[in-house]
Amino acid sequence: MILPLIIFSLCALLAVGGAVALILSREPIHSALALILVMVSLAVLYLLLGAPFVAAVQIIVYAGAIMVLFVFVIMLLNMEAEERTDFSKIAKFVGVPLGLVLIVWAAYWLAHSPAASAMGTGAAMEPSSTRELSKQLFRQYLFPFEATSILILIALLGALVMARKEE
Amino acid sequence: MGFITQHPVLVASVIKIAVLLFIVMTALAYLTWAERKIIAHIQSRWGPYFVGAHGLLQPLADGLKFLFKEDITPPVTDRLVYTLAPFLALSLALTAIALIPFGPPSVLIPVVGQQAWSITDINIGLLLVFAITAIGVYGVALAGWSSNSKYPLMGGLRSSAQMISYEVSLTMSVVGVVLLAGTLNFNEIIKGQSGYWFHFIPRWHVIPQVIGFLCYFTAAIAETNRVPFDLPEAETELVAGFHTEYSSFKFAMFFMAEYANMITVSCLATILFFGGWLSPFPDSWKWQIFLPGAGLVLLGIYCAYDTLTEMRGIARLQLAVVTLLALGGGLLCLYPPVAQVIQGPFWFTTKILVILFFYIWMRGTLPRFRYDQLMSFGWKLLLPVSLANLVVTAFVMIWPWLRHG
Amino acid sequence: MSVIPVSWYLVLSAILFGLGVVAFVFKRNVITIFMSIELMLNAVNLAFVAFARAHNQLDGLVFVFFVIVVAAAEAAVGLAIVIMLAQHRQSLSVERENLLKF
Amino acid sequence: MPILDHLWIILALPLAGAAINGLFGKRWPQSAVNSVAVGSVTLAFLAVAELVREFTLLAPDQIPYVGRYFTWMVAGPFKVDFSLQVDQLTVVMLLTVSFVGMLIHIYSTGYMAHEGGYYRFFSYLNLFMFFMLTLVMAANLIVMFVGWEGVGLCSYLLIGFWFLKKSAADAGKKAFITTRVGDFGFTVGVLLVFATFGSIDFSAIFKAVAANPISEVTLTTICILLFTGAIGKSAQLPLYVWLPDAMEGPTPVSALIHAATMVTAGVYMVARMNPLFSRAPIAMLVVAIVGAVTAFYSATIGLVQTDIKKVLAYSTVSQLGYMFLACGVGSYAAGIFHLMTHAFFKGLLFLAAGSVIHAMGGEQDMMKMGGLRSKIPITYWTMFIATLAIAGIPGFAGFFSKDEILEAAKSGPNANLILWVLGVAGAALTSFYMFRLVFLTFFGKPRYDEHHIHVHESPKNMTIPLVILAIFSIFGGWFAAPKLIGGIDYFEKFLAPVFSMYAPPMAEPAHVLAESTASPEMELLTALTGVPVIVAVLGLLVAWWLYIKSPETPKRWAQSLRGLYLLLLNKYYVDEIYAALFVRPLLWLSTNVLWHGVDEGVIDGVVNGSARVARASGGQLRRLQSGNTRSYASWVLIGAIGFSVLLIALYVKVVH
Repeated sequence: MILPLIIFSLCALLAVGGAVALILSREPIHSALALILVMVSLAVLYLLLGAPFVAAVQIIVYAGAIMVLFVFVIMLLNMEAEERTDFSKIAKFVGVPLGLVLIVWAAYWLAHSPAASAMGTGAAMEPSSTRELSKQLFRQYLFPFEATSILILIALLGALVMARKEE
Repeated sequence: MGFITQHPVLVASVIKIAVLLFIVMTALAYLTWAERKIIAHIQSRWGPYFVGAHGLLQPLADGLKFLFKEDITPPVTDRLVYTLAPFLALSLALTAIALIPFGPPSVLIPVVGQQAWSITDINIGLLLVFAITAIGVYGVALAGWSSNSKYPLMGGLRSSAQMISYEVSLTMSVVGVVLLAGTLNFNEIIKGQSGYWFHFIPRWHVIPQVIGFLCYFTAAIAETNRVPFDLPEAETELVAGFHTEYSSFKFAMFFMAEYANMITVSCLATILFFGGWLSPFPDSWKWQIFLPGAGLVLLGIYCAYDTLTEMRGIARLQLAVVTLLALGGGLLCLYPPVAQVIQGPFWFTTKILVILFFYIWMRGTLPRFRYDQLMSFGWKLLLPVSLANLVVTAFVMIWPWLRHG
Repeated sequence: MSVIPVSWYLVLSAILFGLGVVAFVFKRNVITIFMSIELMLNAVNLAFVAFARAHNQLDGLVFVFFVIVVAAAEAAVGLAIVIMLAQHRQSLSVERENLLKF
Repeated sequence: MPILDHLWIILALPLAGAAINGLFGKRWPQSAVNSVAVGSVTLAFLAVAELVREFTLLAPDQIPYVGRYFTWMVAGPFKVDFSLQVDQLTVVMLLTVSFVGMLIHIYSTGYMAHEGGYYRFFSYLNLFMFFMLTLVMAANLIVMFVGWEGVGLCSYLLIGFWFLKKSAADAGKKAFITTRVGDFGFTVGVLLVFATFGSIDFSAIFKAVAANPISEVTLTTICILLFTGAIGKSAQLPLYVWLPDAMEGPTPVSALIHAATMVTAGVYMVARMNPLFSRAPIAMLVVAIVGAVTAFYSATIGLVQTDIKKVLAYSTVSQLGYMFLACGVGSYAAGIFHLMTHAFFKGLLFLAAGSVIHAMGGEQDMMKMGGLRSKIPITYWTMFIATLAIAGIPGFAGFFSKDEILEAAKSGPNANLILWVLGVAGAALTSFYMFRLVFLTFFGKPRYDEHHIHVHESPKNMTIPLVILAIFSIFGGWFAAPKLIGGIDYFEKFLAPVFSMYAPPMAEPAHVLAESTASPEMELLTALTGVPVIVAVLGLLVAWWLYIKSPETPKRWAQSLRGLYLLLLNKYYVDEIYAALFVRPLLWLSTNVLWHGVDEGVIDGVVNGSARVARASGGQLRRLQSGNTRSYASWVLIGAIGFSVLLIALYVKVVH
C-alpha cells in the first residue's frame, strides 16, 4: 500500500523544509510560521504512527497555544528583521561541521543499527486508543501529572509577576 | 486510472469533499443573504430586494463583485504572510466542517461501502475540530500583523487574544458532554443521546448540560468574533479590524471564513447538545419521516403563490424556478426510501439553521461589549462557570461509585 | 496501518534535532532561539512516539504529553522574560546580551 | 524500679538544666535561672536517692546492674554501647557527687549573685554535673572517657569563667593542657585495654582478667598508662601544677570541681579498675609512691602560702595523694572512704573560704585578715569543724578515713613503712598549715583597714550549705567507728563486693591482717597506731604557738631558714623548671618550625599556589566566557555530541 509512504515522505519533506526555513528566514514571524509547519506535519506523522490523541494535543497545545504565544509576542514587540549573522569563530569552525556531522552520522547510525532494524515497522498494531492512554496517564503516571499541573501553575504565576508593570 | 480503481475510498472521499465544498459555499453565500434579510426585517427594512426575487441573486452578485474588483496589496506589507493569512483562515474553517457527520453512519455509499453523510469518522473528531479552530487564530493574527498598519495590528492582537481566551472556556464547557458521552467520536456522542425521558423528552445533553451549553454558545460567539463580541472588527474603533487592508477576494475569504466558522460551531452545538442527526420525536411517530418532503412541498406552494401574486417579469421567472425545485425536491423526499435516507441530514440541517438564526437574531438586537468587559467576562465569569460545571458533572458521574465503592 | 520502518522516523527526528541545534547556534534573535529549542523538543517527541510504536507501549505517548506540558510552561515564562528584555534594552539580538560576561 | 530501669534520667536532668540555661537563660531573671539550675540538680539528687533505695532491693547476683541504651559506635570488632552501670562504688560516688553538687549549687546562688554571666555559670555547672555523673555511672571505658573529658572541658570553662582576666584565662588553658598530657596516657591505656581484652566493658574486662591471667608486663603498662591519666586529672606529681592556678576560678567551682568531685575522678578510676591494678604490683607500688610523695610534698608547700585558697589547693593535692596512697597499698575502700569525707570537709573548707572572701570583699590574702571570729561566727565555726576534720582530730570524719589509710599503709596487704612515715609527716604538716590558716584568718588582731572593709556574714543560701556540710564533716566518717572497738567497718563492708569480686586470690581485706595476732613487730605496729593522732595534735599546738602565742617567731624563722623558705614559697620553682624544660622549647619549636616552617611554608604555600594556579588558568579560560550566548550554546552542543558519541561507541561495543 503506497499511500502511507507518500504521506510520510511528504510530511518528512515538509518538516525538514520547515526546519531549514526556520534557520534561513530572517523575519522572526516567518521562522514562527515555518515552525508551525513543522509541527503540523509532525502531527500528521503522529496520526500515521497511530497516535491520534498525541497528534491532536500537538496541534492544540503546540501549534494552537504555544506558537500563538510566540507570534503574539513577535507582533507585540513588532521586531525588526534580524541582521544576517556573522558567524562567531566557534560557530563557524565548530557549530556548522559538528551540526552536519551530528545529523548525517546519527541518521546513518539509526538507519543501520541492529536495534533499529529490530524495531521493524510495528505495522501489526492498531491505533492506540485514547482510553488506554488516559488510563495510563491517570493511574501509573498520576503523580507526574499532578506535578506538571503544579509546574504549569508556577509558570503562570512567574509569567504574571514578570509581565506586571512595576509601579 | 489504475490508481483510481485501486483506491475507491480515496476517490469517493474526493467526490464527497467536492460535493460538500459546493454545498457549504452555497450555504455560506445564502447565509449572508439570510442574515441581511433577517436583520433588515428586525430593523423593519426590506434588505436586499432588487437583485433577483427577494434579492435571491444578491450573494451571486457579491461573489462576482469580489472576484472582479482590483486586488490591492499595500506595498509595505509582508507579502508572504499577507497572502497566506486569508487562505489559512478559509481553508481551516472549511477543514473543520469535513469532520462533521451530517447523518447516521449506517447509511453507506453503495459500491465503496463508506459512510455517506460524513467525509471521515475518526474516533477523536471532537479534539481534531478543536485543534483546527485553535489554528484558526493564525488567519486573523497574521492578517493583522502582515498588513503593517495600525488598525489591523490592533484588530489582529485583539482578536487573537480574544480567541485564545475564549477557546479555553469553549473547550472546558464541552468536556462535561465528553464525560457524559465517554467518547470523542461524534457519531458515538450522537448515538449516546438517543432515547427519551418519559417517552417524549429526547435525551439530549442540553438538558443535563444546560449550563455547559450556555457557556459553549457564548464562547462560540466570541470565538467566531460575532456580535456582541465582534471587537476585532469594531467599525467605530478600528475601521474593519484585521482585514482593513484587504480588498476583493482576499477580503471575501475572510468573510466566508467567518460564516464557515459560524456553521462549524453550530454543527458542534447540534452534535454535542442537540443530538445531531437524531429526530426530536419518538420513533413511534412513523409519519415523521415525511416531514422533510412535506416541508419542502409547503415551501414550494408558498413560492408558487408568491410567484403568481407578487412577482413580475424576470423575477417571476426566477421564483418559478425556485418553486419547481422546491416542489420537485419535496415530492422526491416523500418517496419513503429517499425519506428514510434523508432523515438524518434533515434534522441536522434544521437544528443548525435554528442555531444560526439565533446568531443572526443576536446580531440584530445586542450592542457590543467593551474590550475590557469582554476579557473580564471571559476569564472571570465564563471560565469559572464552565469549570464548575465540569467539576459538578464529574462528581455526579462518580457519585454512585463513591456511594458503593 | 503503516509500512514505514520505525527507524525512518528516528532518522527524521535526528535530522530535525540536528537542524534545531544548528538553528540554536546560528540564530541571533532570542525568540528564534526559543523556537529552535521548541524544534528540538518536537524532534524528541517524534522519537518518543516512534519508540512507543516500536515497543507497542503507551508510555512514550505519555512522555510526549509531559514534554508538551513542560514546553508550554517554559514558553510562558521564557516569553515573559523576552518581553522584559525587549522593554529594558531595545534589541533582542543575543549579540547585545553579553551581560553574562560580568 | 522506675529509676533503675531508666538510669539515663539521672544524666538527663542536669543536661536539660544546662541546655535550658545555656539557650534561654540570658534573657531570664536570676530567680528563673536559679530554679532551673538548682531544681535540676536537686531532682537529680532525689533520683539518686531513689536509685539507692531500689539498689538495696537488688539481689547480689544482679550487681553490677547494667543498663544498655543504644549502640554508640561499631567499627569491626570495636563496639561501644552507651551503657550505664550501678554497683556499690557507683552508689557511693553518686551520692557524694550529687549531694555535694546540690549544696554547692545552692551556695553559688548566693556567691555569684552579683556576677555577670550568671546564666553561663550555672549552665556550665549543670553541664559539669552531667559529665561527672556520666563518668561515675559509665559501664565501659569509652563512656567513662566521655565524662572524663567532659569534666575537663567544664573545669576549663569554669576556671576561665572570668575570661577577661588574663590570669584566669591562662589558668584555664594550663589546666586543660596539663590534664591533656595525662589524658593522652589514659587514651593509650584504653586502647591497650581493648587490644588486650578485646572489649572495653568493665565487666567483660574484669571477667577476662579474672579468667585467664595475662602477662604482668602488659597489665603493668596498662595500669601505669591509666594511672597517668589519673595523675593528670587528680593533680598528682608531676602534673599537679594546674590545680593551684585553677583557684583563679570562682570559689564554688574550686569547691565542687577542684576539691570534691572532678579531681577525685582519678582515684575513682583506679578504684574502678582495681582488678587490673591488684594484679600489677609494680603499678600499685608506683601509685602508692606517687600518692605518698605528693601528699607530703604539697603539704610542705602549703606551709608557707598566704593566699587562703592556694593553701586549700595544696592541701587538696596532698589529700588526693593520701587517696592514691590508699589505693596503692591495696585498700581501695579506704581511698574511696577518704574521697567521700574529703568531699565533705574540703568542700566545706572551700565554701567557708569563699564566705570569708565574700565577707572581706574579695580579699584572699590571709595576712590581710585576722580577728574575723566574732564577725562571721557561722563561717568561723563551720570552717573550724572542717579543719578539725581534715587535721584528723579523733571523732571527726577525716580522722576515720585518714586513719584507715595510714593503717593500711602500715599493716595492709602490701604495706610499706616508708610510705607510712611520709603519710604521717604529711598528716602533721596538714594539721599545722590548716590551723595556721584558721588562726591567721579568725584570730588575733584585724590586719585590714576596718574603715573600708565592712565584714558581714554571708546570706542564708550560703551559710545553710556550710552548716549541712559541717554536720557531715563530723558524722560522715562514723561508718568506720565500730572498727576502733574491734567491730567492723560498715563502709568497707558495703564496698567489699566491688573490690573482692574479681580480686586476685591472695589478697584478703586489710583488717584481717590488722587483727592478726601479736608477733613482736606487730606489737610495734599496733603501738604506732596512735601516732597520726599525736602528730595532728602536735601540728595544732605548733600552729597555736607560732601564730597566736608569739606571732613574730615565723618571721624570724623565715629569716634564718631563708633558702628553704623561699624554696617553699616559690613551690620548689616547679613552674619555672617546667617552663624551661617544656614550655620554651615547645614555643620555640612551634614558632620556628610549625609556624614559620610548616604553616607559612607548606600550608600557605599550597593555598597561595593553588590560588595562583586558579587565577592563571582562569585568566586563560576567561576568553571562553565571551558573554555570547550562542558560543555557550555551541559548547553545550560539543559536550552533548561528545557524550552521545561515547554512549553510542559503548553501545556498539556491547552489541558486537
